[in-house]
Amino acid sequence: MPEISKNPKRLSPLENIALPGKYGAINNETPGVILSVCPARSVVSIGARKNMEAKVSAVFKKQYALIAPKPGRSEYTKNLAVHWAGPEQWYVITNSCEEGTLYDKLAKQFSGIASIIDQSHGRVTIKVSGRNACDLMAKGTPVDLHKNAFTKGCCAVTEMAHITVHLAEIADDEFEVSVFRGFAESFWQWLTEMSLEFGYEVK
Amino acid sequence: MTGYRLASGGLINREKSVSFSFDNKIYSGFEGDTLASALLANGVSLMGRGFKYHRPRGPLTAGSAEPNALVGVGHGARREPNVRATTLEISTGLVTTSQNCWPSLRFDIGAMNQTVSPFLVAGFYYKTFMWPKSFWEKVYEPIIRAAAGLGTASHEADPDRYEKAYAHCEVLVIGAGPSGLMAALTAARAGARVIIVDEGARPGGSLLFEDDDINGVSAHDWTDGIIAELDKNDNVRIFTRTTVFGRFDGNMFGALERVQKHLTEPDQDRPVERTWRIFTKKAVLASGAEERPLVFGDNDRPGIMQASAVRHYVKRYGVSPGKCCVVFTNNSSGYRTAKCLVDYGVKVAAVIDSRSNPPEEDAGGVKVITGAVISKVKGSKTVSGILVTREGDLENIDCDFIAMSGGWNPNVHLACQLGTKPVWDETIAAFVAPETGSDFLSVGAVAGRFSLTECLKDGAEAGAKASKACGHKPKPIEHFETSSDNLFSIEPLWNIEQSTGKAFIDFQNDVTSKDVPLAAREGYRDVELTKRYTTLGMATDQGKLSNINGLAILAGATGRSIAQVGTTTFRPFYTPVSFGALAGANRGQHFRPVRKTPVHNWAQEQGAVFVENGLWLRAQWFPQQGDESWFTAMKREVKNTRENVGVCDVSTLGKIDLQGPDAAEFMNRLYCNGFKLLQVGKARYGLMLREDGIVFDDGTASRLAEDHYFITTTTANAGPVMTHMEFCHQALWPEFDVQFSSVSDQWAQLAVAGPNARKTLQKLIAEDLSNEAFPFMGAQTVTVAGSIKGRLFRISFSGELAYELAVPADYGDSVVRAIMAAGKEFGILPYGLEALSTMRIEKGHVAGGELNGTTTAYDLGLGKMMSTKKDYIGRALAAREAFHRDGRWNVVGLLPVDKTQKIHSGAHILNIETKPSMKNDQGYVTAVAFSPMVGQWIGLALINDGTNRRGDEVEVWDALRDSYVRAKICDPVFYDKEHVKLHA
Amino acid sequence: MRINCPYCGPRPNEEFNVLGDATKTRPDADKATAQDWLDYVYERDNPKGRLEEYWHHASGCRNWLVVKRNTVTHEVYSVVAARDYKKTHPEGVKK
Amino acid sequence: MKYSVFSLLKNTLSGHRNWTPAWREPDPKKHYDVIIVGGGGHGLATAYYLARQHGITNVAVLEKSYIGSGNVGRNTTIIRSNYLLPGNEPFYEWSLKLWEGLEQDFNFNAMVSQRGVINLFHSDPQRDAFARRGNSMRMHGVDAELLDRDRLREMVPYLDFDNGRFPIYGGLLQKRGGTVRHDAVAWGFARGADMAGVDIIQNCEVSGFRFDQGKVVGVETSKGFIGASKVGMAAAGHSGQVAEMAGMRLPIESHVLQAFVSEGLKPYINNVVTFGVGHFYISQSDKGGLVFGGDLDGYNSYAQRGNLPMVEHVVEAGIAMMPGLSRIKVLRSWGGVMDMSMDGSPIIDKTHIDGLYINCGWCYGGFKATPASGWCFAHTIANDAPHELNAAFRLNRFATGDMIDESGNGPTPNLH
Ligand SMILES: Cc1cc2nc3c(=O)[nH]c(=O)nc-3n(C[C@H](O)[C@H](O)[C@H](O)COP(=O)(O)OP(=O)(O)OC[C@H]3O[C@@H](n4cnc5c(N)ncnc54)[C@H](O)[C@@H]3O)c2cc1C
Ligand SMILES: NC(=O)c1ccc[n+]([C@@H]2O[C@H](COP(=O)([O-])OP(=O)(O)OC[C@H]3O[C@@H](n4cnc5c(N)ncnc54)[C@H](O)[C@@H]3O)[C@@H](O)[C@H]2O)c1
Ligand SMILES: Cc1cc2nc3c(=O)[nH]c(=O)nc-3n(C[C@H](O)[C@H](O)[C@H](O)COP(=O)(O)O)c2cc1C
Ligand SMILES: [Zn+2]
Repeated sequence: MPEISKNPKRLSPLENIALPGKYGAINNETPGVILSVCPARSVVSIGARKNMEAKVSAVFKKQYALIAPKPGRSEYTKNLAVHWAGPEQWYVITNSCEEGTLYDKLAKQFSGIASIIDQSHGRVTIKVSGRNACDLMAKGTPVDLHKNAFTKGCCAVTEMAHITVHLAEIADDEFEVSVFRGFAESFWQWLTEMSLEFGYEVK
Repeated sequence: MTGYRLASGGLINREKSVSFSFDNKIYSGFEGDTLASALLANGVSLMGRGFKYHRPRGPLTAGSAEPNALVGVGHGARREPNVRATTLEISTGLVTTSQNCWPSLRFDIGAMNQTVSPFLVAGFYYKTFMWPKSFWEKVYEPIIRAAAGLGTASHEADPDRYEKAYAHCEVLVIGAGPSGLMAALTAARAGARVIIVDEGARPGGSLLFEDDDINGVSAHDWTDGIIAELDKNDNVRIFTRTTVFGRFDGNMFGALERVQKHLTEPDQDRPVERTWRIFTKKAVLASGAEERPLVFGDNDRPGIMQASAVRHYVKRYGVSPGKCCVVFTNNSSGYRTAKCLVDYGVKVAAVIDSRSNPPEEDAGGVKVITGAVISKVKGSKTVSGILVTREGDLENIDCDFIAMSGGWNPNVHLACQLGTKPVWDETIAAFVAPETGSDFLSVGAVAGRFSLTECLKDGAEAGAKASKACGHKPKPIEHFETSSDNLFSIEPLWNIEQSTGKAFIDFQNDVTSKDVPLAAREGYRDVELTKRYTTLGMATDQGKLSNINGLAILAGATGRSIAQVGTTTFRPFYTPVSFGALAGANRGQHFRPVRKTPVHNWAQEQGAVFVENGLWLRAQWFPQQGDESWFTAMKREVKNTRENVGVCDVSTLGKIDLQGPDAAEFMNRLYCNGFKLLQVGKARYGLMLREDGIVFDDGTASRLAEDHYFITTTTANAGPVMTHMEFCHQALWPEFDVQFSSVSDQWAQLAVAGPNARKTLQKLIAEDLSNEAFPFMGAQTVTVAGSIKGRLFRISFSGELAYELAVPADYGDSVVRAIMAAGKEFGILPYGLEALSTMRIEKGHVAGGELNGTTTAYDLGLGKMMSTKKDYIGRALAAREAFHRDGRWNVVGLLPVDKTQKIHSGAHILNIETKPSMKNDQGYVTAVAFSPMVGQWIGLALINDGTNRRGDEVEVWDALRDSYVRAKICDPVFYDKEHVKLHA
Repeated sequence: MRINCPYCGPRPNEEFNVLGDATKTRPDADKATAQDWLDYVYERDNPKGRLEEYWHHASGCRNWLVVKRNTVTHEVYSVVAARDYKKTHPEGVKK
Repeated sequence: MKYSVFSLLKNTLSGHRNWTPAWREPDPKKHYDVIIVGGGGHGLATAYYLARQHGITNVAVLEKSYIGSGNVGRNTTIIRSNYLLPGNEPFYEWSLKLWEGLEQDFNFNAMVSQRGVINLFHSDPQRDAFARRGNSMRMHGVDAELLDRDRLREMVPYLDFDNGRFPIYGGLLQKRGGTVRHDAVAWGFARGADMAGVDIIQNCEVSGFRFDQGKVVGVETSKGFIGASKVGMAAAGHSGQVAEMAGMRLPIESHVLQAFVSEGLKPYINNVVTFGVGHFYISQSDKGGLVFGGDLDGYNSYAQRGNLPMVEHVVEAGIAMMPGLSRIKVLRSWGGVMDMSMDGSPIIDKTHIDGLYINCGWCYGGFKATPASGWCFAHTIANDAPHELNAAFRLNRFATGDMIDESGNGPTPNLH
């Protein structure tokens, strides 16, 4: 039997597209925006069964010592990010990408109280940081990103450049934007064009 | 050639000269000049030609409402028509040309129209050009079209970039004149998030051309001080060269920023223009007022302009439009111009005040003639003098330019765009901004407050009120003292009947003081009808200059007051906005995003030709060396799949993961056929209807566990099906305990089809794929290539022994390559949409062509799927009479009688020897293909009573492509009728 | 227009799709007459003024909302999730 | 006074002082044989044909505002008869035929301009759908041509054939399609009807109906009660409101559609071009403005204005189709309120009430229908029975399942 390999490599749709380097109006300054494609990770969506929110929250608390995020919020632990994704629905993300382990674990932990779906390959995440990160995001989303309105720990599902995105502010002026895999290249093109005036670096 | 540059003054950089061209002649101006100010400084006042009569025109204003001095800018793909010379900032290399004239601006043949101008009254074209009938399109209309219009636009793609962005604030201030600046400052000091926007290149509004002192400092210094303070405040954003063009629902404003419009060679890293969508809690409108022209004979001559525009040129640009001025006014503001000119050493021959007893005004020592009007203007391309009439006495006065003021029109547009009408204020003879609730405050001149002190106070109060409403604590409002606070007074003068020559109301659309009464006489008395009949106010200034004069004349002609006549409707755009800016980056290839499947790169390497499907790019065929066209490629791909094995990317199918205790019941409600009894590990073909009983979508759904289904939809309907399911769950049956998500992008899905499909896949998949272990319609989890967890479905669109293998998307590329490697010995080849489509037609499987949104399950031959045992979406209305009427169309096969003939989809069906007519129409061809297996063209068609007419011959009637083919109605399954291969 | 999504906060209308009258209830399959179905699927009050209608936050949380809105002024009075609306209006809105 | 070059000449000599009103402004009479509610294109055309075709001249058209204030005065002026379904095609073709002789008929130059209407397609399935439509037209004896890329390029070379997101495959051309000067249609019909004796009464809003023993006897209006033997409703956009006064509910929602005009330009585009995938259509007016439009805003509305997202959407589609538009400036946008019906097709029918007739549901395609709609509605009112041409436009078609759904989008009005 031909084996691809014991640890098959995941191929990002931005491979050979997001090429490291400095672009746009850099003018001897530091780039206004830094873009990097997050390495393959594990993403699992959790949807609480009917009337099971409390139980789901309890599992989050017990297993991960975090509160199930409220609408528009994210919670972070050392290894995990949990984003609100809809009513009684969350994305759980870890950087480890060992195939299926997160899914299997959650499926067990939430068995009978939530539906668990593996989305690890369905989304591509780009990290956006730098002093113009906010200005860049504001070219796409109608969400108010002002310090008083959207800060570290906030997240939103919204639209940029006709593409639905999940946007999370992971640190001050540092965002993660996730899009469905098939849109990744188009989104990247838009993002980089919008970054030109700030000067940007792809890392 | 009368205008000239003053020795000093102006907010221009005299150190930096800028050269530019107008009509191929090179001129020079200074940094800070507009095209109009620079041309005037060079003695050029003729800048355009009128629309209808081609009369010579010069600038009337110094701002964005300019109706006359419109020019073409640039060339080639960057050519831009109808640019206002009065706002166009010059930069080195700027190329401009005049418009609407031939052969040249000075000698324009079109000016002959003036000789027939008595015919060309409002609406003349509605009464003529009707005979002979055929002449309209062949003769009259082309002439009218060539004569009409203003500038010439490019057809080439624009090389420049445009962007859009969102902005948010608590207080949006529109206009950075004294009122707006105070509003912004007060709100900012209170701690509010403020955005202040001004269309000018620099903030200051009217303070840029007025002399007043504010609290003891000059207006310029005062403005600079405030800007500096606002600039320092992190909560404030100042946008200049930015016009708020529209107000929309939810206190949302559209604004156009001209990022690089003032540069001839834009930097490609930045957009030339950017559209802002500004969301605010409170808005303060401080848009000021536009000075009104006076309506007298030949008031359109180059050299006649708004009195405030004259001040503008003198003070802002250090340019005098001429050597000797006459001021013509009916209100106090004309005097300001006289005084200003005197201060700058420009001669003023007289102030002509139409008021008999005007209040005392400071005319700077110039002779004032009261109770007088201009009754004649001398000169045609320039002004050489005037005739003044006072109580029947005539007086000649020499002058080479005229500053006129008919009063002020507040720029109420944004206050009125949501439908509230402006309010007539008799004391200033103007419509002022109405109150439209606490979210939107109008201040300063736009609200009818014309004294500077009032404007400052008004702005400050609004800033305080708005910031307070947002939860901030504004400081008490300071006291203002200004050097000029004489009251504004006006005595309206709408039409100067004593004067000779055409008196223009709307300069750009060439509407005269005669046209409006004519419209009224002919019954077009409603202000909206007058507008439409005469085109008054429909030009690029949208009536900013002309409307009130027009309304007043209409009021006079119809015996109504101006307030009774009312205004026409205010609508976006405040000033015109380019297509480019409104589209932003969504242009060309980026009009809409592209979706690429996980195996796109692989397909590309195979040389695939892609086609658009929804937003996806899908491989259409895979040309190989020697292929002449898609046709040969398709035939090879079909044959190879039917004889050996093929692989096809079906990742674009919509995929939905459905779980929960009520999943089965939910499925049963969604689909017209049953899903409750489907065994775990099995797939089933399902049909969804709309609530009106028409077929919505089809696809397979598999039961992965008791409470877990995996649904696939057609590519086109992936979104709509998901939305529909969400609606059903949330709005119809929230009691169901189900959870579902789209997993379309999570899985790469590959169809492997053909007699060798099993052999190929078995090489990669650990689990037993024998017919016994994994029969037709099986669905199970498998391990691919030793390590990848995938899902395998034994389903077939091609009619072959076939599987669809889903693997996590990032592995799609490796897996398709592995499949190709595994299948090599069995002759595997990729196949594209063309082959897929041919094979589905050969098997009579319905698809997009038949699921056209008007067909029922019966029409498609799937009536038996409709369960009678349960409720489901669409059940009730599918029972309607017409759906079951005898003779209704249904899907059948079509086979040309002459095997060499081709048929087309979209052709209609006629019974043999009947005449083509809608009555005789029997249906149409929904899909065709050349079938390599049958060896001829085959088709599917929707034909009236088709199923009962198998064997009949019909005519496939395609007049559009001149093709008339006899064909036989047949069973829609053309190949492997017993479906033996499927179950192999 | 801005719709204050109960989950996502205020968002402009380009993120939504609209389906129309939300005051109707899908007829009971066992009891409904043909006319009930026609009413439900085809007939509309189409009020000039207050209207409750379904909006889908398609480019956001993907919730169906019931938006109470004025069809003349476009003023939005209230927004609730469809599933919550259903709880308070189990039989739809009687007119 | 008949309009002609000669009357224009004569009046020029007298300084245009002797023109008389294009239509009278009479006070309403006590009773009319027929009252038409709504002084839009359809209402005025109905009155015109009642008088001209059926000799019924004791007719009033009641308009709540000024005539032409509704959609007839705010549409993108496209006329064509490129319909697909048997219920529609003969009707729209008849309308086009009427347009072709209309100006001479009502003595008003409405600038009927058969510049050709091109529908672009961008894929094989779209071509097939247009071929089906074109063949329907040809079956009915109507001109239709399927243009391939090369022929299309000859006609409209400046479309984005190659670089666009949705490459252009070709187009369906109807040469006889084109544009008509919108306002002039209202004015021409008004003048024509007025000359035949019809009373056109502006600023007269109908607020109710009066019935006697199940039969209509007149209407309540802002100018008082006006008696009538028969009443026809032609209140496009407000049909639901007017029908409600008669206790009817309609398969209709009111939606706003925006339209746009650019600054004036020298001749830029010769034909009407419609860009299917992007929902965009454009032509140039005789005055030089590019007149264009797109999709509905999508929410129910009685406000004659829309919002910015749709403006952007329309303009994006415009540039995607014709990149040269980029530096042209948009002058004005406005909205119209339309009856969006449940299958995208209109209704011209009797109602369940004796003497009450209805004409509604024109969606955004009723301008081209104006003459035929008036013609058929007049016939229906005069004969108390529909004409063959509007036989399919019945109120009860939803009950029987005989929808006329050209787009196949089903009972979702904002998708038609
Ligand atoms: C932006 C836009 C673009 C369009 N483009 C096209 C196009 O290109 N081609 C095309 O064929 N069609 C187009 N249409 C559609 C077309 O304009 C309409 O279908 C058609 O005009 C409707 O018929 P009408 O002229 O009688 O309507 P209207 O002109 O709207 O007439 C209805 C009249 O009834 C009056 N009324 C309402 N209620 C009352 C009452 N209670 N009492 C008295 N009077 C009342 C109204 O004031 C109005 O004047 C477009 C529509 C819009 C809005
Ligand atoms: N005495 C008179 O005759 C007379 C009459 C009227 C006004 N005035 C004077 O004019 C001044 C009025 O002050 P103000 O602050 O109200 O108005 P302003 O005219 O000083 O400022 C208005 C500003 O708004 C900007 N603007 C207008 N519409 C805009 C839009 N849509 N987008 C962006 N910017 C826009 C203009 O470019 C301008 O800079 C006072 O000094 C007053 O005394 C005098
Ligand atoms: C075909 C057509 C061409 C138009 N051309 C212009 C124009 O050149 N200038 C203008 O200001 N408005 C133009 N309009 C828009 C009208 O001014 C007006 O906005 C529209 O008829 C709707 O009426 P309302 O804005 O009064 O509600 C045009 C409208 C139509 C239908
Ligand atoms: Zn939401």
